[in-house]
Amino acid sequence: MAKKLFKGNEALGEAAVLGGCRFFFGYPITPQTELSEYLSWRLYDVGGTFIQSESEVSAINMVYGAAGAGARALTSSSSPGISLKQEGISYIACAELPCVIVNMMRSGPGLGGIMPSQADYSQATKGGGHGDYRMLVYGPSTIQEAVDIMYNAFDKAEQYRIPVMILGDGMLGQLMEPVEFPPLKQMPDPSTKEWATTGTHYGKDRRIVNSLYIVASENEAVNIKLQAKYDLLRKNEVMCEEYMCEDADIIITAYGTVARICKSAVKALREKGIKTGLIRPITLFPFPTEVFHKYANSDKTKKFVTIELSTGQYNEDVLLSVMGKKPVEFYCRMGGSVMTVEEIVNKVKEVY
Amino acid sequence: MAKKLFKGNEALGEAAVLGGCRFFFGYPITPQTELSEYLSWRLYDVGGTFIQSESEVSAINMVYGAAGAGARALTSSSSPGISLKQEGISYIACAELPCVIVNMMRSGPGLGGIMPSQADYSQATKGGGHGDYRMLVYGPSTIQEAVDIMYNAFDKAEQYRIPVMILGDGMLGQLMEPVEFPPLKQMPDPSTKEWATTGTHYGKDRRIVNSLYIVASENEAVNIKLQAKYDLLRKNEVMCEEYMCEDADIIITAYGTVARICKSAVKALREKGIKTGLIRPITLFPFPTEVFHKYANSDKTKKFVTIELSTGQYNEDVLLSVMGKKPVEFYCRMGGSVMTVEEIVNKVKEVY
Amino acid sequence: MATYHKSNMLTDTPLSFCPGCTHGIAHKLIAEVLQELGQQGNVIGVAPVGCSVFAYKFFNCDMQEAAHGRAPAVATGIKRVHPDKVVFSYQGDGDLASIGLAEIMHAGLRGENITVVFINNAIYGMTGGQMAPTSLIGQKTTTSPFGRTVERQGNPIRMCEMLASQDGPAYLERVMLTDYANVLKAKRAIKKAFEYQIAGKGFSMVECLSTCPTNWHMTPVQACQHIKDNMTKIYPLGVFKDVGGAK
Amino acid sequence: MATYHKSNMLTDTPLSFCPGCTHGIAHKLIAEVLQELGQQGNVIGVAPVGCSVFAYKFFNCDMQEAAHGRAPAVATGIKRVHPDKVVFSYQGDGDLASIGLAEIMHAGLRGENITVVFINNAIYGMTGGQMAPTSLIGQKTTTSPFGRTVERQGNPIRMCEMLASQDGPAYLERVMLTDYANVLKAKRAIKKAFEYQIAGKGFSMVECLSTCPTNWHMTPVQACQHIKDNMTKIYPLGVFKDVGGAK
Amino acid sequence: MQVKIDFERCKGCGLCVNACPKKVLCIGDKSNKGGYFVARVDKPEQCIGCCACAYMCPDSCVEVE
Amino acid sequence: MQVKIDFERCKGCGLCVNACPKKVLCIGDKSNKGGYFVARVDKPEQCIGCCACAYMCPDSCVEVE
Amino acid sequence: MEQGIICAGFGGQGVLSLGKMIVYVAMEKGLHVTWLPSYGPEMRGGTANCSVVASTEEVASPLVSTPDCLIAMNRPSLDKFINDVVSGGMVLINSSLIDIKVDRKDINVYYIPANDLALQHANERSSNIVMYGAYAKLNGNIGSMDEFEKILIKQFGKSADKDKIISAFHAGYEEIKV
Amino acid sequence: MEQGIICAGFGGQGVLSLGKMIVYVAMEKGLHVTWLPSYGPEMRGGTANCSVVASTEEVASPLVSTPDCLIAMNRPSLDKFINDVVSGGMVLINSSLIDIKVDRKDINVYYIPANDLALQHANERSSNIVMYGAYAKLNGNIGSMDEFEKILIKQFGKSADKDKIISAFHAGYEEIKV
Ligand SMILES: Cc1ncc(C[n+]2csc(CCOP(=O)(O)OP(=O)(O)O)c2C)c(N)n1
Ligand SMILES: Cc1ncc(C[n+]2csc(CCOP(=O)(O)OP(=O)(O)O)c2C)c(N)n1
Ligand code: SF4
Ligand code: SF4
Ligand code: SF4
Ligand code: SF4
Ligand code: SF4
Ligand code: SF4
Ligand SMILES: [Mg+2]
Ligand SMILES: [Mg+2]
Repeated sequence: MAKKLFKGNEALGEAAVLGGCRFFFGYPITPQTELSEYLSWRLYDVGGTFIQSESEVSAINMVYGAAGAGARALTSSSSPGISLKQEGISYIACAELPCVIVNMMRSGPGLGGIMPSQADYSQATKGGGHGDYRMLVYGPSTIQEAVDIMYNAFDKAEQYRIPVMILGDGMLGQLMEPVEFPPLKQMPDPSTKEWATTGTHYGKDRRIVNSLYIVASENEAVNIKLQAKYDLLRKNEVMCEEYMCEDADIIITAYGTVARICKSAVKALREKGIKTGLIRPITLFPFPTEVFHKYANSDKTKKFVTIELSTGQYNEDVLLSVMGKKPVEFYCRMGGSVMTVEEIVNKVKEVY
Repeated sequence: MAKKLFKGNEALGEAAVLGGCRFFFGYPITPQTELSEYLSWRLYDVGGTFIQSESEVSAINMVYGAAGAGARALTSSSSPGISLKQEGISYIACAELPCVIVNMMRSGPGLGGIMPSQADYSQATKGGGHGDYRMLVYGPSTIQEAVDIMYNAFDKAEQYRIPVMILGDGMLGQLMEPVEFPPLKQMPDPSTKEWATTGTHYGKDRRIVNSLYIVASENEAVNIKLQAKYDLLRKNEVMCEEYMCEDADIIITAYGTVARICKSAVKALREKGIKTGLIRPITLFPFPTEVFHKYANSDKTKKFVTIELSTGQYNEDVLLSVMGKKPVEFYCRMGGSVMTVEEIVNKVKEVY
Repeated sequence: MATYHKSNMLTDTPLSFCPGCTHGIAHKLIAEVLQELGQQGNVIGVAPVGCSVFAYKFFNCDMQEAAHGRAPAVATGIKRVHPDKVVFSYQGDGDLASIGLAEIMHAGLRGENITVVFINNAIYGMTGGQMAPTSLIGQKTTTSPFGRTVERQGNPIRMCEMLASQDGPAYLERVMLTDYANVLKAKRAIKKAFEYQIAGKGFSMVECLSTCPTNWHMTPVQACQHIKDNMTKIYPLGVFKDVGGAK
Repeated sequence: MATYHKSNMLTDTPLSFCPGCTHGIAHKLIAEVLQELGQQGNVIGVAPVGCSVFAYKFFNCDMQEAAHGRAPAVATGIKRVHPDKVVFSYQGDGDLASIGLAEIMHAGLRGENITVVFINNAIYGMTGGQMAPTSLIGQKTTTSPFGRTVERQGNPIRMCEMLASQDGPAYLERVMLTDYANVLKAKRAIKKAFEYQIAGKGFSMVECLSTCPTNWHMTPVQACQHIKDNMTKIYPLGVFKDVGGAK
Repeated sequence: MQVKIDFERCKGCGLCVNACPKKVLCIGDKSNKGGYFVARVDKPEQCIGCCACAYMCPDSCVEVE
Repeated sequence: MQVKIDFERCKGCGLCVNACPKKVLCIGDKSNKGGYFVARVDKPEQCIGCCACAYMCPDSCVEVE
Repeated sequence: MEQGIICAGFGGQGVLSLGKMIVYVAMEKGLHVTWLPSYGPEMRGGTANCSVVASTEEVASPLVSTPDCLIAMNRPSLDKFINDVVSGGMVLINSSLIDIKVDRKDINVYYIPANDLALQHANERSSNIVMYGAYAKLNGNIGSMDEFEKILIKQFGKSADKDKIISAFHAGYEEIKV
Repeated sequence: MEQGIICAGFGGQGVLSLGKMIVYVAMEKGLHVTWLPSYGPEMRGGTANCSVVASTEEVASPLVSTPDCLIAMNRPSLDKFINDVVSGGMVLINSSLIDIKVDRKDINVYYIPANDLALQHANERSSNIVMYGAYAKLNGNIGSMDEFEKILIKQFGKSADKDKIISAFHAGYEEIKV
């Protein structure tokens, strides 16, 4: 199939539709609005439903309702809007509903700015909402990768009955790149889901979507079940790109669009004779701890350098994976400022 | 002064008033409602204002307004309600407004239960809201300690212009213990704050409470400023109890009410001849990393054992502090179930 | 002479309400109406956070538990997936008129084809008797310990009136669950609301003035009388909107 | 013959609005009124999220920037701390009628003694032209690309009517910023709203029908005409509540 | 006409007693497992089968047949 | 009577032009730093000082004296 | 010395205030104390209970998982907690409502017809006071009879039923023959 | 080969579509491409710009911080980016609106009176097309004149002004004398 030039936000919208999504509930916010604008007509094409909800809080709860009813439902927002969804996400996680949430991060805190940021990393991977829950979190770095992830996101979400988050930033959302789209999938019939409230049940086999467990032992049992699911994700769903790491003295690590800049830096550094590699997690939860272990335990690797658009949120997971076995250097930009290739090259040269 | 038997929630309310708080905005939720019920009459006694807001979202934004106007404003909630406040907290942090937020954690995720939990640890310490911000987070373990912390919380909040969070759980909130109260402080006059919107300004020296920085370099500058403040907190505000650690082979670590149970376990274990100690962080951010360093580097300490009512949220900070220098064992209960002294004793015996 | 049996749209699980709480009456009216309309196996309900948080245990159909105040959003999500199913939400006054005000109003404005049963008991029952947006002037609650005043706590909210001020809702009625005659009226209103949904007429809501003997500190019988004597003055009964034959 | 000078309650910073956007007219009316009422050095304003997000740069007084939709809550917090100061919020239709609906309604119900200037331009200007809750039926926006229909996107929301359905608000008027005569009327309404606040009468709101030439894809002059021809049909001008002499 | 009250379900609230136009019912002196003093059919012969009691019972413990 | 337009502040929206009952104003052919073609006082002698232009200018760039 | 107590019964039987009164006695005595109720909707119509700890040292854990003393006011409460009582501990049973006997041999069980005695001396609602009296008799280390009575008077001094309540207390006290 | 381009000007001057057309040409050529606009309220009335990268390899960073080629349609844009252009890079300047000369000696600067040529051949709004023509002449490695023209026709084939637009393109193309 021929590649088409697509804006990230719109490509994600298209990929959602192709991946079987038929319901979108969302509220406008820069820099992700094009996603919903795109779906506002595209979903009608395929007989789907688009609702611009009155708020992000409402959107995530509409997703809860639709997902609980067995549909493939998507919502999308950017940082402040995602903060408002934290309660709802926690509910969805506990009720074990599959859905997909896009966060095109912008700089914060507060109203902040609209430029690229990665400062919602902890929120996404460690639970910005209350309670012990996780999402399956992806941090794609190209539009093609975002499309491929989105295309399969609902399958993953349904396989594990878990909310999936796709974590991008304004750069990914606004960027245009040529992209190839996979074929259209239909949304599975809700009635094939043995837990969904399809309204056809009465009496004993009726279905309940719930997160209330007033008896501590029952609530604990639910948590144990959730943790088992998260362990399964850790085992089966880790995705990570290792780029020129085998012979590298220094391994840069970054995710998302920042990792693209790092890739340029790796090339530039190798041209200068500094053997550099890149570890780029594609899943942020589950985190590719094993990959880091491998290089942390290798004699070749001298140092890691974390590069991120936040003040060490991502680096915490790097540190927890490297666990003191090798030094981990750190470089970040904040507030919507994005590092250049040169900055990264200089940082690596400095610590080399 | 004679000690009075006080319920944790009410003691916190009283301590807030004594500490100069004159504004409360909140929405009922178990298990913290007594705090607001108490203040609904107590604040009138001292000429203060109590508003039961229409929601938690509204409450945190009323706090934003009142704090920005120079007042000492408090809000209080429990897990799901705190999730709803994440956007507002991020705004407050960025606008550098002093205020105090109480979270009497309950078990989650979702609606969950109302029994004790510590599963909002990451949310509180690593930013459940968007962007790179922190709060000064306390995890008191007795009502007296909670009172003392609350009494000074507004001073700290104003000193650093930062939101302070007091993280407790239903056990702390519902518990009655004898407590001694310090004397009544008055709320400082808003006009003494050189940044507060008191409405008296016109023209050049007018004051703006804001978190919007559309130019990336300006937004980055704000973030750099915030990070410098957080470093200052790390330097000056760490509080931690070390209990029988000097000669301990095994150091248990826990915070809040759980640490009380651990203290009983330490006693029981020492009676059994197992030299055990306890590191109990009182500030959760800033985290007492140095204290852990000290024992992680000591030959005496063989092992750490983390005990928490969540699935390793607190343990991450322990691991980041111990950094692989000593093994860290882990034991948790979830979903409102609370470990007994015996469970902890057994866990320690098992790993000893 | 009539007969009366528990509706088969209620499960056998004993209700979790306090003795004499008319939440229970509202529950059974809904169940009876759904049974009479032959909707067994055709319904999805949404439970709120409030004393009726366990509604999913009691209604004999598919149920979803919503976050506090968000039942209309949850019901919207469900209804859009299953437009041919009967979808209802059951909400208290804190849930619907306080934290969830935006959700209910926008569901109404969208003319969302769902039925809402709104239990106005002028109090936060579940959390132990705090002021509700519907609490009466003068009412003492745990957060208006000196009695609600307009100056301090503002005015009671009137949801039927508020929704009636907008286009969207198809049917709005306020009833009370205080005595046999009024309970029968309430049942007719609830039935009409569901009938409108089934006919695709759009958003319908029945506001039920309901008791909270526990937090009003009254006997169940006194509590019913209190509604008649005092609550109806602020919350007059009646139909506030009825599109009738129109869609 | 009159003279006209820029109000000293506006700063010299050039406004950030598009050419011909009547947000600018609303800004200067507020500034002029506050100047005429001699309130320099006695005002705290609250800016919303929307095209007027930079309002804090333009009003020559203490200002707080609120989270999207929460300006009434922020203003409440401020007013309770400084009851003797004039506190106002300035909000768009997405901000006030969509995400912030609960906040504005409850501020109104509390009779919060603040003044709200509500800019109804039937669109989300700031984010690039998405549907607002106030968008007209038939209106094409980037999220109602085939034109808004009642079936798909629901009914336009009428805020003056909604607030007027409740006790609490002291003064509610809808005006339009389309021509000299109406701008003068708007100014009188805004003045009255602030006067009510100063007199302690409670909540006042002026809804201004305002243009968005950019996202309506019209010239500024066409946009003004569109308000007169079309918007006023759904949003009739007038006073919706006026407690007059009463407190 | 027969009125039956579910002994264990009843919470002794008295709404049925109050609703009955014929004073057929009363609150008894026996408490159930929940600790409630359960309503009792005192004068079955007076019952006219109007179902007021049943309709008013919040806990659906009254059956009329 | 004098009408003055702030050249750099003006955005050339034409609302003043439209508002003037005497057609005193027009959009000129000079653009300012912002790239806008600025309104211009075309027939100052016709001005009756009604201030309609000034009131309608969203950017407060018209002064009437 | 540290004693962990659980008072449990129906909501309305006054188990929470029973626990609180014991706390006050211990507090007056200079002991460290904590009082922790069960809370939340669980209380609605159902059962209520509280954990009380009285100790010569600072109280570490306020949660009583293995009580030294259980006061069970109704059957569900007895069933719920009886197996947790420590060996050698004591159990006070409201035999007016609980018609079974405990078959654990390693604990001391006392049967007090609290509702009957309450009705006899005061009113239905005073069954907790009877139990309070019984507890007082058994726990001289927490306080003397006078000290228990003092707290009672503090609580009910202004009540019209003051004398009846004190009489119920004594009835409970006397019911225990040691 | 990798070229990073920044197109910048007032909102309304069509700099975003200019960048997009260059991308299409490069794409047809089989190059890897990215296009990244400035976005958000910054665009309102103010300036707009986009980063374009065309490369024989996969594009790593789509953010052009040091452009190989700058197309400046107005003065603020020139001021903003001129110092970032790499040594040896090229700058295309709309001399109809920019009346200054660039004093950097290490770069190749071309002055194109884009507005004047646009008015002459088509209309005011076509100044970006003139610049597109000029860019085409200078960047044979991205595409031939025909390839650039093909994309133009794809975009405007259905426009009533099609011929005028093509003529504006050629005017820009011819304006560059190499
Ligand atoms: C986000 C959130 N806030 C607060 C609560 C606590 N809460 C539970 S129910 C309730 C109010 C219940 O009142 P109402 O809706 O009137 O129902 P009722 O109990 O009176 O039937 C509150 C505030 C919650 N569970 N979640
Ligand atoms: C929580 C949150 N959601 C969404 C946004 C994005 N946003 C900014 S302004 C706006 C709407 C603006 O529309 P309106 O209030 O009508 O103001 P206008 O721009 O039309 O004047 C939105 C959705 C945000 N900043 N924060
Ligand atoms: S608290 Fe009130 S509303 Fe809730 S169940 Fe009890 S009586 Fe009913
Ligand atoms: S986008 Fe619309 S509302 Fe916003 S400034 Fe421009 S014209 Fe005004
Ligand atoms: S059916 Fe009617 S008459 Fe018979 S007991 Fe019930 S209320 Fe009384
Ligand atoms: S109404 Fe029902 S619950 Fe109440 S007393 Fe009568 S039978 Fe019992
Ligand atoms: S003052 Fe009146 S007449 Fe003079 S230019 Fe302005 S609008 Fe025209
Ligand atoms: S109204 Fe103001 S901005 Fe518009 S053209 Fe006239 S002077 Fe310029
Ligand atoms: Mg209620
Ligand atoms: Mg708008």
